[in-house]
Parts: sequence; structure tokens; C-alpha cells
Amino acid sequence: MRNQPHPFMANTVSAIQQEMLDAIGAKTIAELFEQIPADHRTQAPLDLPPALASEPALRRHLIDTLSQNRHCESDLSFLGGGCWRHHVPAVCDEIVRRSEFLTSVWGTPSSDQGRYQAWFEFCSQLGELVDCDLVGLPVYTWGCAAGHALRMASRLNGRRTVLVPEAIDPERLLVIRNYCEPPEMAQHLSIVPMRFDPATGRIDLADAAAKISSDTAAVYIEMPNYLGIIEEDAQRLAELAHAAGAEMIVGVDPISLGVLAPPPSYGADIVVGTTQPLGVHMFGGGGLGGFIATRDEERYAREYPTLLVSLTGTSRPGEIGFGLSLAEQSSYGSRENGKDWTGNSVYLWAIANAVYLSLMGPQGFDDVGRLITAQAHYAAQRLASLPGVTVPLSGSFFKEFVVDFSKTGRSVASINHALRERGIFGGHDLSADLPALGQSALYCVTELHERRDIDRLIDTLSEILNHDH
Amino acid sequence: MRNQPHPFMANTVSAIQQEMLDAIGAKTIAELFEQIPADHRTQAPLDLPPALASEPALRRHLIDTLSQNRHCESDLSFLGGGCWRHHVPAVCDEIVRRSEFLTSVWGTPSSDQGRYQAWFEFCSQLGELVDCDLVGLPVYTWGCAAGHALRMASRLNGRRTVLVPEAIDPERLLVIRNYCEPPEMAQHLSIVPMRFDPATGRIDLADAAAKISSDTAAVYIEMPNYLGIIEEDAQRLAELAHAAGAEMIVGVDPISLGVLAPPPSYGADIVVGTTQPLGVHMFGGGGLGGFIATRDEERYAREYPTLLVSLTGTSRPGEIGFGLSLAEQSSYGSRENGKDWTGNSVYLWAIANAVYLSLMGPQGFDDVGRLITAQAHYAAQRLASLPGVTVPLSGSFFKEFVVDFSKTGRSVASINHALRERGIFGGHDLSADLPALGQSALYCVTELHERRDIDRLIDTLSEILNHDH
Amino acid sequence: WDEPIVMEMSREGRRGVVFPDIDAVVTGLVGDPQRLIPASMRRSTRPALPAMSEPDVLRHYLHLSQQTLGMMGISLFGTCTMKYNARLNEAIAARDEVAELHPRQHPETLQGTLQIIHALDLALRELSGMDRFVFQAAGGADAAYTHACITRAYHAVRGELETRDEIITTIQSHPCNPATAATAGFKVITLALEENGYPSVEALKSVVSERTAALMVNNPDDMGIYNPHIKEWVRIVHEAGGLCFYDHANFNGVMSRIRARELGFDACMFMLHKTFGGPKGGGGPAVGAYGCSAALAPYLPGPLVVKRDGAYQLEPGADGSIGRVREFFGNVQTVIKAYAWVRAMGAQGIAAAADLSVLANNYMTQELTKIRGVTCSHPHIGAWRMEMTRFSLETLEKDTGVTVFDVQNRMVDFGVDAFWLAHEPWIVPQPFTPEAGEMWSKEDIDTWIAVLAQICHEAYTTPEIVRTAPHNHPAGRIDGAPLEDPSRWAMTWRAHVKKRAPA
Amino acid sequence: WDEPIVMEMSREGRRGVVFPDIDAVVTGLVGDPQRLIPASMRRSTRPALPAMSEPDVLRHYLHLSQQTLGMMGISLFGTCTMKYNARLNEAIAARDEVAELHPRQHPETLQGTLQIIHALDLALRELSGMDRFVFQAAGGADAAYTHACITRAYHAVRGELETRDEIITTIQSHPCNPATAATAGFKVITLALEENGYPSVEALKSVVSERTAALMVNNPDDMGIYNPHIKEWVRIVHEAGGLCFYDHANFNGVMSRIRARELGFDACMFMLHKTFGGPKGGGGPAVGAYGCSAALAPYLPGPLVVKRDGAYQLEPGADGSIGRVREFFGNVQTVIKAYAWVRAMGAQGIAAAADLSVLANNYMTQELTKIRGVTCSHPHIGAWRMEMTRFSLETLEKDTGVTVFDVQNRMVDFGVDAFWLAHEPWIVPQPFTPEAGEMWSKEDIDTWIAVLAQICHEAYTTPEIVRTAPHNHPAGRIDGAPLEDPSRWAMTWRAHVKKRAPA
Repeated sequence: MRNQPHPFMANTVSAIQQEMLDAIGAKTIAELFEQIPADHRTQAPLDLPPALASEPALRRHLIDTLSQNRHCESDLSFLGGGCWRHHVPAVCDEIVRRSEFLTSVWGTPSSDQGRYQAWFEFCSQLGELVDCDLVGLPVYTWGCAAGHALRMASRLNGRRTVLVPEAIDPERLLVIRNYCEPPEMAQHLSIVPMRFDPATGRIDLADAAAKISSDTAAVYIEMPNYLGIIEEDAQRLAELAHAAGAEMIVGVDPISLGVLAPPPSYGADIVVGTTQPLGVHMFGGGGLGGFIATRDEERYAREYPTLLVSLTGTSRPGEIGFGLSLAEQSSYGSRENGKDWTGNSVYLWAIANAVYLSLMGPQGFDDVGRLITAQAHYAAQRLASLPGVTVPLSGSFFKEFVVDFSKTGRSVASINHALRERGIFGGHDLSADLPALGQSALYCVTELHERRDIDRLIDTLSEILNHDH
Repeated sequence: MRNQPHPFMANTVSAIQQEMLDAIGAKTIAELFEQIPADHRTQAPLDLPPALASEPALRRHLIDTLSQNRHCESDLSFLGGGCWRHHVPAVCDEIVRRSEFLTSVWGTPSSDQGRYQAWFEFCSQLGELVDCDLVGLPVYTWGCAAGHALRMASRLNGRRTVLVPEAIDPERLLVIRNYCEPPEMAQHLSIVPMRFDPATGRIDLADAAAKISSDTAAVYIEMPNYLGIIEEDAQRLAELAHAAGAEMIVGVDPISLGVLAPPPSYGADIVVGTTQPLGVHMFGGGGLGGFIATRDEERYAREYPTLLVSLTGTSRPGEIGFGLSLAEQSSYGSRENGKDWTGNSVYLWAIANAVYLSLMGPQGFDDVGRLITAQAHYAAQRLASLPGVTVPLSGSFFKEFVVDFSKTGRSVASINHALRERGIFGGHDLSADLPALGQSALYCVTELHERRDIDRLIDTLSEILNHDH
Repeated sequence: WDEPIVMEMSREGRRGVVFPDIDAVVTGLVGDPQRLIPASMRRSTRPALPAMSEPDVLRHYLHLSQQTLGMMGISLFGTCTMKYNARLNEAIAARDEVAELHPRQHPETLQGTLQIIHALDLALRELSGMDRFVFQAAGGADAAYTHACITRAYHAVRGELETRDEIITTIQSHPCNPATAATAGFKVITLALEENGYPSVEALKSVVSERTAALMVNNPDDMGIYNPHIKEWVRIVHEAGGLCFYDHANFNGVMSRIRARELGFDACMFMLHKTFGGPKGGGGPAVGAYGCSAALAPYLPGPLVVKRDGAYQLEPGADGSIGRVREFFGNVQTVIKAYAWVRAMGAQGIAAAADLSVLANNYMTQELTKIRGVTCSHPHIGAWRMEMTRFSLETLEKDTGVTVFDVQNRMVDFGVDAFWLAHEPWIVPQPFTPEAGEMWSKEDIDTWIAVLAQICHEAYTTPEIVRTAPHNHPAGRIDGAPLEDPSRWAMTWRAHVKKRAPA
Repeated sequence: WDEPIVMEMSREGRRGVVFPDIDAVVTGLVGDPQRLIPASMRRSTRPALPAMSEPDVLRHYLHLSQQTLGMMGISLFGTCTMKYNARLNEAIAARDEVAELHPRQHPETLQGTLQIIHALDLALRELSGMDRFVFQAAGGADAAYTHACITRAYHAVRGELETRDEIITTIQSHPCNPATAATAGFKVITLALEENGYPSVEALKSVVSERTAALMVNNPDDMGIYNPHIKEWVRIVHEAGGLCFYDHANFNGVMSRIRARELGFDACMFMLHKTFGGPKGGGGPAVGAYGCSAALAPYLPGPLVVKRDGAYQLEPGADGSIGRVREFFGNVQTVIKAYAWVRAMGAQGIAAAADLSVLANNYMTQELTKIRGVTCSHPHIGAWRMEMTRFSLETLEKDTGVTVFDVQNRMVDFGVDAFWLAHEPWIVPQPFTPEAGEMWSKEDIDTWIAVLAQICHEAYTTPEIVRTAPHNHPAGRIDGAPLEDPSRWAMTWRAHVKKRAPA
């Protein structure tokens, strides 16, 4: 039965197996497993769902199953908060689906020169966008990048306290907490929250200033922050951090960087952030990626946990090649003595990012930044015009903003349920995580929304809020 | 305004245009059009819908528009008759979407060796399936292949009467009629229908025998025929044709050839047919393709209108290359003195077909043929069990069959309307084209139907037919 | 890759795709499916197709794709209007809403597609001045054939078809015009070029008569020369009772500047897979959009898309319809891609494309004629050319013995697609015809020019390297002799195996 | 292609993608968007990104893809379980139902995806005997990290975390095990191999103590050696109060034959992007599926998928949850691909894959050790190996000076992907580690063996050709020195430009 020819396995043909057995002088395949002691072997045969070796049958099953999903192409979505629906140029998809990139594993710098170059171009272009000379290959997510960056800072200055905004995405904070280790561990990093100002949505500068000290390894802020607000005191915070001998770490949504200043311009030492908005579909969160970037200084370079690709020469005069730099400090090179760890990450998305950055060019980021800003503000103003609906935070925002429904007497959950029935995914419900904001939701508006979409949201909300409830 | 940079045009930048103008010594682009007389120039500026140079905007517009379609993935379809929903392996799509194949134009046999080889493999594998040594590159459709084949036959024997089944797809017959030219033309081919037997659905052998004469250029039959019926008298018809000095042409649905005999085995001289079932999506009919195949005899080879790819050697000893054979006889080589004409055809689909044939192998055709046969008969028997519903033709059938609803008192149109409301596309309505069959429809069942789909059809039809109407 | 022929990669028993077993309930009802096929019609020996695993098939054809230059390099393939095939359109065409449509679906279920067909019809009317377009013709040649068929129908209705049996074309018109006219049953009269690069009005007049069924002509031609008397030509043919068909293969340089109908033509053809941004796929699927005046509309092949009461409906062709030139609507997915291109470009973009393609061609023409060995056709014509120019390597060939074929084979060594020569018959010796179009950057055009200059230089200095090219490609130059020899040609592997057997 | 760096391909003014203008109504309400950004936070100088047209960007990256060997050749890359990445799964993952999902959508709208996550959880439970799986870890190393975090939580709840600060592993376990343990704050104890190819029970006993937090180990190892005392190991660690984590990177050879839980392990990890047929993408996105016993389930990261009342729901992690190791569910599309692989294979297919990979490895092992210069690690171990064998070119290097790096660079000249050497530290000198897996045909394996034999032959006869390889690739062998030199390394183009400036 095991010799049922299977399309994925060229040698599921009895005659071929017999040839190989004959060549090695074995009678059966079973005897090749002699190393496994009898009492290690399972007694219960595998009980799995029936095989669908037939591609048409499997295709039908998968499509039937997945068709139960609703999604952001068919429904109108205002969800954001760490994963966003931005435009993915068709060329990005075309490139990352190329078999050569899709199936590559490692190779040599010569045999896989194209992939190395694409990686280098990812780092080079992202470096332009964030204004950094040193960019590593990507890490899993923004949260992971932030976690690594905090640990880098601690290794750089030997301190063990890190300041983090109070109003941070709980998803991301949970990730960072793991990187900072629990108090029982010797290398534990203590996370001190910087209070957020419920009027502006920004970090409370006074509170932060009071907490920055000679124990501070790093000050970590986000731009824009979890609630979409631009942290206007960033430069002041960086100055305070630097004055205390701490590293300034800024987490950034890179799609904002056509209109927002690059973090080093206001004092960031380490820039981290997400790569998902740069040409990668959401995939239910499977499109996430993170990056770490710094000045090209040896002290930073020697703390990167990521793989680093450098341009170099080759055995052929004048030719450009690419190789791994500082591989020895990675976990591959030094196991537990390496800088944190690395492994498979999201290198395929780095190629999508590279394509995206090339397509966008400087003007593309300028345009998309202005478009998002204008549309998000349009949505916010229109929402604030609805009875009982407010946009409570006064700080300037980009792409996302908080909408407070408290005065409508309705919960976000009930409003979102009603919206969902009408084909709209309302903003992310903040009421449980940030009770201080009441019945608030985080709304996200991108370049993919058209005015009619926002108007439809307003009309639908009007209708819902006018209903008895 | 014309210098608005457009993503598709690298030179829509004023400075570049100025460089080129400077290089050639022209002041404006407009002056380059000096050849066009003033009175030829249009006075009315182009009035087209607004440009959507923005990819996201265009994408949205296209998806919104096309979402108005219903289709055979979301709905359950029993439509056939010249275009069929068969399984398209994912590998077929992967290969034909490769940029190299998608965008290739012509090249040289050396620079485009891979594409030439894929074409050769299309011809070689199709040749195995239809049991012919000579296969041309594809033509537009089955109908066009049949038209060319009838003309080939006429050129071969100088005769001007062709026999064609009475029960042929009207779509295809209209194509063939054009190839046969109207009576006013000197080279007109007279089309004589072979009566179909309304009991069996087969060609009436006696009628055909009476019409075959020394004037007959060719006898053309289809396997299975338009109504899905297997023409069991094919060999007898071929003998009659050959005895009269006529060419025997058989049009075939190649997906049947795992279970049905290849046409040369019952006397076909020229085999034509469709390539769409071999790994190409329906695309609303845009997936069609046709082929022509014969014995490898010079008399046939010299009448092909298509391009022919032959294996040959190269300047490197032992190396295999591919080149065009007999190009001189094509319309490219001889203009009006060529064999009919050729031009862009469906060469990309030929590559999909090649991939499909390699994936299927001999066992794949055997299996799919048996599966289709069994399921189509299951559907026919279940349908015939419904009150007032009959499967009137007694001939053996493959994949398609006629269902007569006359005795239900309902028209096919009204039944199909009711089915459509329930997410089912009923069989193609034959009542207008073949009134002798009453309120009949042509049902198609393939390997993609599962038993539950057929049962759903039966249940739904039961419900519809039980309703008052 | 030294890739074997797929027929040699088989190992019995391997499977590339499998199908579900027949459901037991089905078998219970119908029994063994083999018995449902009449014994005399059952296949007795299996086709000798390769038995391969799925990943091995994939890798084989991926290798072949990598051995295909396509538009990966710089391709200025003349007469084919190389332009960008937007990958958005490919992504859209891959969606179920396009790929999984059956042409016999009820029009209610095809509203999106029909809307696009209708909208592209309107756009092409605007571009050409014609009154109606259909997209059934599966290529430019098929559109020419459509015209030949409509010409038959038009004259047949008037009872003149038996006497109007001549179609006039020019030697510089694409071979599909005379070839489809002949296939449709007409005699073909071909006008030669004269001093100015086109046939004279007098030459036309000398062949026009009551036997004239139609004129089928392109303009500008593949040399970039525009016939300034074309309105006069149309008038002459019309006066004789003939129809005038404008093969708009060379539309790219005149888009937005002229309209076929305003010049008097009764019908015209656009190639959606070239001028309108559809991919070529190595030779189709393609669409020759055929547009005509209201007078010819009754002869158009069905089905026709009409908008009525806010919905799109299908009508069969009119009573006088020629029926079909191909089954169903045509290559619908290419129609959608062309529509997307029109929308992406807009009126200004289309005008810019014409401007840029003519600018680029004249830039190329000037630079190429500076190269030793290269001359321009009809060099006495001082005017700027349209979007293409025909060149000649006659001088190079006389000086060095290196032919255009040698140069083609050498070009590909530089990652530059071989140029197009010219359709038969060659008007100028050793011709070649690049077309810059609007997509290629000036840098790419400069590279192309530099490659040609390098090869011509090699021809004069080290001709052997050109004569033995290609050097960097999967295969060497092919041996042409077996291709014309019935005892050696092999259009299939099985023919090859039989013929090599004795050796 | 001699492809330039994209930063050098820019021409000011070109656009690769454009966005719609801001709607006039929007502008009317909100004004100039620049003014909506605080002046101090506005970007003042544009990023120096390339300005390129869309087709030029496409062609550039297509060229780079063609310069990537990937799995186009024969890749027997050890430890990575090269197998077929079904293209069906790629087509499915490209659909809106997968690509256009937001992770914060209400679970009602995610039923299809949640069903698949749940079904794969069940399947992996069946394969491993564990009680629950999560897919948040974005790679195998991240799953090891998950285990280290869960180990912390488990001991913290018991008040023992401050004293249990040691994690034990072996020198043949993947570096991610010690590295993630260390990142999580543990001290790492690494056991060396002994005569039989694995550390002895005694060695383990000598390091186990009340400080032992966990054992993290793989089995079989990358040399194809199975530790027959592993159940004893688990018992010893459990008795000392530690947890046992099975790094199932080398699951392919033992699938269907053993279950981690039955051996006593508390948790295990599967790589969905390797063993379960997901594509590697040059290094992710990936999934390390982490499964554990019911006792550890309360520590799993949320959100968790549960089936209740016929619907799939999301629960946050339990109170003791470690929170998150990565935001949201993980790489969901890879989960779907892995599920599809499990369904395509079924129980029998999975068993067959294990059989074939072990058969193929032993076939390879026998053939490779016949090659002059090649030896097998631990040659005294007479038993058949599992799905991989570690080899050494020590003899070759001593005899000829040709190293494994030279051989790697020469292999790619034959279209064969360079072999994997071994993780640091090398246990055997000049190591290499191929893994045949179940996908590759015997013909491919024979080709691979023949290539290695040819290269070893070259090493003995014409070593220069190996030492100067590669010869057939876009770039020569890279110069390694600048990579470690702060004054010369350049991880970005701007760094390169600055550093080369003086030269």
C-alpha cells in the first residue's frame, strides 16, 4: 500500500525502491530503521483524515473551507493596529511568487547572487527611507525587532531598565515582555511605562523625563504610536535619553516616511519597525515582518542578532558580490554565545519590500503619505460629526485614530456587530485594553480607501446609531 | 500635460524627451509627424473615460466590475458544448504565467530554445495521444482546425464537397461555413449534412453512405459528437470515405482518449480537435485552441496552414535544436499563395497543454476517462429517474448527454432559470437549435463534479419540477 | 540546463496528477465504466506519454522557461509594438471571475465581462471613429479574415459577389491581408512600392475596377512611411464600389492623431495583444479587434453585446451576419487586459505613447544610420519616420559577408532579443526593423544601439565571432537542412525515433 | 545579466506606481495634508530611493530571480528536508480568502482559516501524541524560543525559576536550542558526543540537577544517528524536575514510527516550512509548530483556536500564558500550506515519505563513500543511518588541498545546489551533509552523486578548476575580507558610497 504512486514522490514506484534496496543489499525498507529501539516505536497507527492525493479534490476541499472566510477585499475594513491593508503592487506578487525565490534555501553567494543582491537592495532602500547606513536582514515582526533592539541597547550600555510607552499595542508589548525576561532571570530587563496623556494621546513628557535615569538602557517610542498619534516630543525624549547615556529606539511604520521625518533626524539610535506595509499582503497577520537599522558604527554592528549582507568584490576584477558579514556573532556562528538568535525569518518578504521600494521611489512615499493623511483626517472629521461620536485625542495623527462611541450609549462591540452585518469591519475595539478611553475603537484609513468608502461608513453608522438598541 | 510621468513609460519625463529631441535636432515632438497631411488629422480630441494610471484605483475598478459576474467556481455548472470545465493543474498555471513565456514574441531558435522545445513537446505528446506522427502548432479553435482540415482535404484531392454531421455544434458549423466559402466563390466547398439518427444520436450510416461519392473531398465526423454520443460507425464511415477516394477527418475531444480509441485506429487521415480541456481555463471561451494532426507523409505536411516545429541538430555536435519546417508554404512565406493563413494563434496554451500532458501520463488519461464516463452515466441515470425527464438518445456517450424535459411541461429556459436562482447553471438549451429534440438540454459532467454535486442537481431539479409553474 | 526532451524523462508508474477514485455509489449504479464504452471504440494501447512526478514536470518546464529570452532582455521587435504587459492585468485575469467563466452562461451571470466588452467597444469607436467593434477574431490575421468574410457578405447581398472577386493590397501590407483574402476566395492584386515608398494613386487606379471587392492596406507601413494619398485611395475604391479595410497594426505612432473612419475607411483592425498592452505569449491567445461602419455592422459575427435597460445583453448576429470566425466571444481575457490598458493610459497617456514611440524611433534612426554598414531604407526620403524604420545591412553584408541572420544570432549573446527582419518578400536587401515603442527607456535604446554598433564593428574586425554566434545560449545555431527534408524532419518525438532508427 | 544595483538605475521623475489624487471633497474638508503633520515632524529631504518605471522594476527583479538557483537544480540541502512545495498551495494562498484577511477580524468572519488551524492542530497531535499545538512561532528557532519561555513560566509558577536556570542540550542539536535558551536567560550546558555518536546516559546524569530547567534536544541528529537511550534521558530529566523538548527538525525519517509524547517528551516542534511541505522562500516566512502536553498547555501563547458549539472561536491564552512570541496567529498562510500537505499525503503518504527518505539516504551513503576522498562520519557505526548522513572531505582536503568550500563552489557549476556543511562547531573536519528526502527521483540522486564524484576526481587531477570555481555563475567567488572589516563592509548602498568615496 505504501507504494501507491504519489505525485509528490518520484520514487513511490516499487521497482525503483527494489533497485535501491538491491544496491545497498537490504531486503526491506523496514530493516533500515534498525536504530530505533522496539520500545520507542509507536503501537498506534496514524489516524489522519483521508488522503486527498488528487489535486482537484484537495483544491475543492481547500476552497470550500476557505470560502467560509469573509475578507477585506469583499468587505470594507477599517482594521489596523499592527497589520494594515495597503496597496500591494502586482509586480511585488509576481516577483515573490517566482519559483527561484520561493523555493530557494541557501545556496552560495555565487549561485544565488540574485537573491543576495535583492536582499542587499532591501537593506539599501530601507536604509534610505529610515536614513540609516546599517540595516540587517529582517526579523519576524515589529515586536520582535523592538525586543531585540532593547536587548542590543542593554548589551551596549550594560543597563537593565527600558522605558516603553504605556499606550502600546498589547500584542506587541506581550512580545517585548518575553524578550525582556521575567524578574527571576539574571538578565531581566525592567520595563517602565511612560504614561500617555489622555488629552493628546502622546507620551506625557514630564512623566517620561522623570523616569529617565542613569539606569535607563533605552527609551523606546513609536511613530506614529499605537493610537496613530505623532509623538511630537520625540526629539526632546531623545535628548533626555542621550543625556542619561541611554539609547533612543524608535519603532516606525515605514509607510509614513514620505511625510514624517526619519527617526535619526530626531535622535533615534536604533530604528525598528514593520515591513508589512511595504508590498506584502496581510495574510491574517502572516505578512508581518520587522527590521532593525542603525548608524554604521561597529558598536552597533557587533550587536545585531540578524544576518547582515555586505557588498564586496569577487575573484573577477571589478565585479560586485555579496556575502554575509559578522556571521560569527550570530547564533549559527556562536550558539548560546551569539547575539540572541536568528533562523528562518521573513526573507521572502524582504524581496517583496525591495520591489515595493523600487516602485515607490521618493515621490511614491510622498504621495501615499499625503493621501493617507488627508483621507484619515477626512474620516475622523466626518466621524466626529456624528451625534455622540468623538475623536477624543488632540494630537496629530497619521493613518489611525481613536473614535469614542461612549456618548452614543452603544458599545463598540455592538456597533461593530451591526457594521459587520452590513459588510463593514469597524475599527479595532480598544475598550478592554484601554478602558480609560471608554467605548473607543481604533480606526485605520489608508490609500486604498476611497472617499465613497468613508462616506459609506458614515452613512451606515448614522443608520445604526439612529436605530433603537 | 503629456509629460505626466506614467509608470508604463520610462521616457515620460520632460528632460529625457528634450535630450532625444536635442540629439536629433528637432524642436518639438509634434513636428516629427510631418508625414501626416493636415487634412488627415482628427479635429476631435479623444474622449475616453478618465485615466486610472493609479494601479490601486484601476485594480479596484476592475474587481468591482468583474465581481458582477457569477462563475463556475462559485456556482455549480453543467455547461459544456465546446468549452468545458476540467481540472487545470496548478503547475500548468505556474508555467504559462512565467514572464519568459508570457512575454515572449519570437526570438531565435537559440535564444528561445526553451519555448521551441516546449512547443515540440506539445506536438510530440499530443501526437502520442492522437496516435499521429505529424502535429502542427495550434490553431485558434476546434472549428478553425476543422475548417482548415476540410480545405486541406480539398487541396489534396481537388474535390469540392464535404460531408459534415447534421448534429454539429452550431457555433462550430458557422465557423466551418466561412472556411468553406459561399457558393459564389470559385473555390466554394459544398457542405452536405449527414443525417443524425434521433433514436441513437449517431450519424445515420445509410444516409451517409448514400451521400459519399467520387465528388466527396472529405467526410468529417466528431468523437464524441456534439450531443456526447460515440460514433460507433466511424470505422465503416472511414472505409466508405476511403473507398470513394475521400479523406476521413475526425474531430476529437482529447480528454476522451484515455478510454476512446485514437482516430487513426478507425481510419482517420486528419485528426483535429480542441486543446482547451488539456490544462487551460475556460476564460469564457478565451481558453479555446485547436489542433491538426496527420500521418507524417509529405502530401499532408505540404498542406498544413500552421507553423511546424521540427527537431534538428545544431552547430554543436550532438546537440538538439528546433526550427521551423516548411515555413515557405505558410502565409508568412508565400502571402496569398500560402496554405490558407497563419498568425498569432494560441501558442501559450500549447505550453499549458504540454505541461498537462506530461502531468497526466498514460494513467492519468485512463483514470480521468473512466471517472468522467462513470459520473456522466450516473448523472444521466439519476436524471432519467425524475418524473417526466428522459435521456432520449440510446447511443453510448462520453461526458455529455441530452436530457429531455418535454414531458415535464416545462421549458428548458424556465428550468434553467429556476436552477440559476439556486446556484446551478443547467445544461445548454438545445431547443432552438435542435427542435427535433423538444425541450432538451445538453448536460456535461466531468471529473470535477463530485457525486454530491450530481445529487444536488437531482434534488434541486426534483424540487423545481414539483413546484407549481 | 542541458534539458532532455520530456519523452525521455519517463519512468513507468510515476504519476503527475491523480484523480479521485470513482465513488462507490456511482459504481454501484453504473458498473464498470469500461463497459460503458462500446468495445470497438475502446482504446487498446496506452498513449506513450511520459510518466513523471509533479515536481519533475514543474522543474522541466521551469528550465525551459529559463531558456527563453522573451522580454527579459531588450526586445525592440519591429511590427509587434513591444510594450509593458501590466502584471495587474495578469493577476486580474487569473481570478475566478475571469478564468472560470463558461461562454454559454446566461448573460445575467456575465454582467461584469459584458460591461467591459461594451466599454472597450466604445473606447475603440472613439479611437477609430468606427461605429461598432467585435472581438471574436483571435488575432490580427483573423480580423483581416473577418473583413474578407464581411466583404463577401456585403457584395453577396448586392448580388455582386460573383463578379467582385478581387482584393487589392500593397506589397508592404502584412501577409495576412493577401493570405486571408485568398483563403476567403478572392483574387489578390498587390501593388508595388514606388519612389516615395508607397504605390502611387495612378497604380491604384490602374487596378481598381468593377471587380474590386475591397482594399486591404496598412498605413504607415513597416518602414515608417505614411501614405499621404490614403484618403484619395479610399475615395477611388469607394467610387468603384469596393470596401476599404485599414489594417491598423501600425497604430501605435498615429494614436490620437488620426481616425480610420475619418479617413473614409469602412473597417479597421486593432491588435489588442500588441498595441493595447496584452501579452503575446509567444504567439497568442490574441485578439484582432474588428471595427466597422454602421453600414457594415449587419454583417458582423455574433454574439453582439448590447446595453439595454441598464443591463448588458447578447444578441445573435444580424440576419446578414457572417456567423462566426471562431467559436464564442473570442479571447475574452485579452479583451479585459486591453480595456485595463486603455483605462490605465487614458486619452493623454495614449497620445503620449504615440509621441514617445515616434520620438524614440527617430532617435534610433539617427543613431543607427551612423553605424558603419547600416543604411536606412529609402534614404532619399528626408522626412521624419513614424514609429518604425526599416534598415538594411546590405553594405555590411557586401563588405564582410555577415548577414542579418548572423547578426540576429549574435545579438542574443548580449541579452538583446533578435531584431525582426521584414515580412516576405524583402523590399530591401538584408533588412531589419526595430521598433522602440513607448515603454523602453532611453538607456535601453542606447544599449540596443550600442550592441548593434559592437556587432557591426565585430563584423568588420572579427567576423568569425558573428558568423558562429550564438555563443552564450543553450543551443548553437540550428541546422536548417533537415527542416525541409521529409526523410529527416521530425515534428514529433515519435517521428524522430522512427527516422533515426536506421542510423 | 550583468545586473546593476537598483540604486544606480534611477532617473529623476520616473514613476513605478502612482496613487489617485486626493479627492476634492476631502481636500475641501481637511485642507493641505502637509499642514496636518506638525512642522517639526515633517520630512525635509526625500529618501534617495530609485525613480524607475514599472516595467524596469519588474525586469530588474526578474533578472535577479534568474540569477538565483533555488530548487531549479538538484538541491539536497541537509537539515532542511527539501521537498515539493505544491503549486496548488501557492495558488490557494494567493486567493483573497487567505491573502486579504486581517488578523483582528471577528472570528465569525474567519471560520475557514480557524477550521484549518484547528484541523492541523489535530493532525499534529496525532503525529506527535501531544495534546495541543500552536503556530505562532515564526520559524523553528522561534518554537525553541517558545519552549524556553514556557519553561520559564512553568518553573516560575512553581517558584523554582530562580534556581532552575540551566538548560541542557547536545553539541549536535541545532544552534537555535542553546541560543534561544540563552536569550531566554538560561545557562546552557552542552553535552559532547561520545563513541557511539551521541552523549552517554552517564554524561547526562552528571549534569542533571535541581538546577535543570529543561532538556532541548533533537533526535536523530544531523548525522543520521538515533539516540537509543532517549527515553531514559527523558526519565532522568523528568525525575530531576526538568522539562523535555524534542526539536523535531529531523522528523522526516521517523514520521509514523515514533511519537514524541510516547517517548515521554513534554513538548516538540515541527517545521511546517520544511517537513510539512511549505516553501522556504530563502528563509521564511516559516512556522515552527509547537506542541505540548496538557500539563504545559496553560502556558501556551494566545490566541488559541477552539471549537465550540460547531463554530471556531478564539480564546486568549490562559492566565499562565507566556503572552506572545510574535504578534497574532503566526504565518497563517504557511499553516494552510502545511495542512494541505498533510491532506495530500495522508497517513500512508507520510509513512511512505519517511521510508523513502531513509532508503534514499542509505543508498546515497553507500554510493558516496565509494568516492575517493569521501568518508562517512563515525564509520565504525555499522547501522543504517536515518534520513541524513554526515560525510567528511578530510581525506580529500589532505590529499589535494581542496576544501568543502571549493567543492560547494564547484557544485553549482553543474546546476546542483551547494551542499550544506554542518552547523558550528564542526564535529568532523570538512563536513558535508546532503539529505535526499522523498521528493527527488533516483535519477536526480544518481546525478548528484555523479557530480560529487566528478568534482572529487577533478580535485585529484585538475584541482585548479575546483579551487577557482564557480565558472558558470553570474558572479565569481566573493572576497571575504571586507565582510569583517568595519572600514570596508557595506550593508547598504549608501554605506558603500561613503566608504568608497576616498578611493
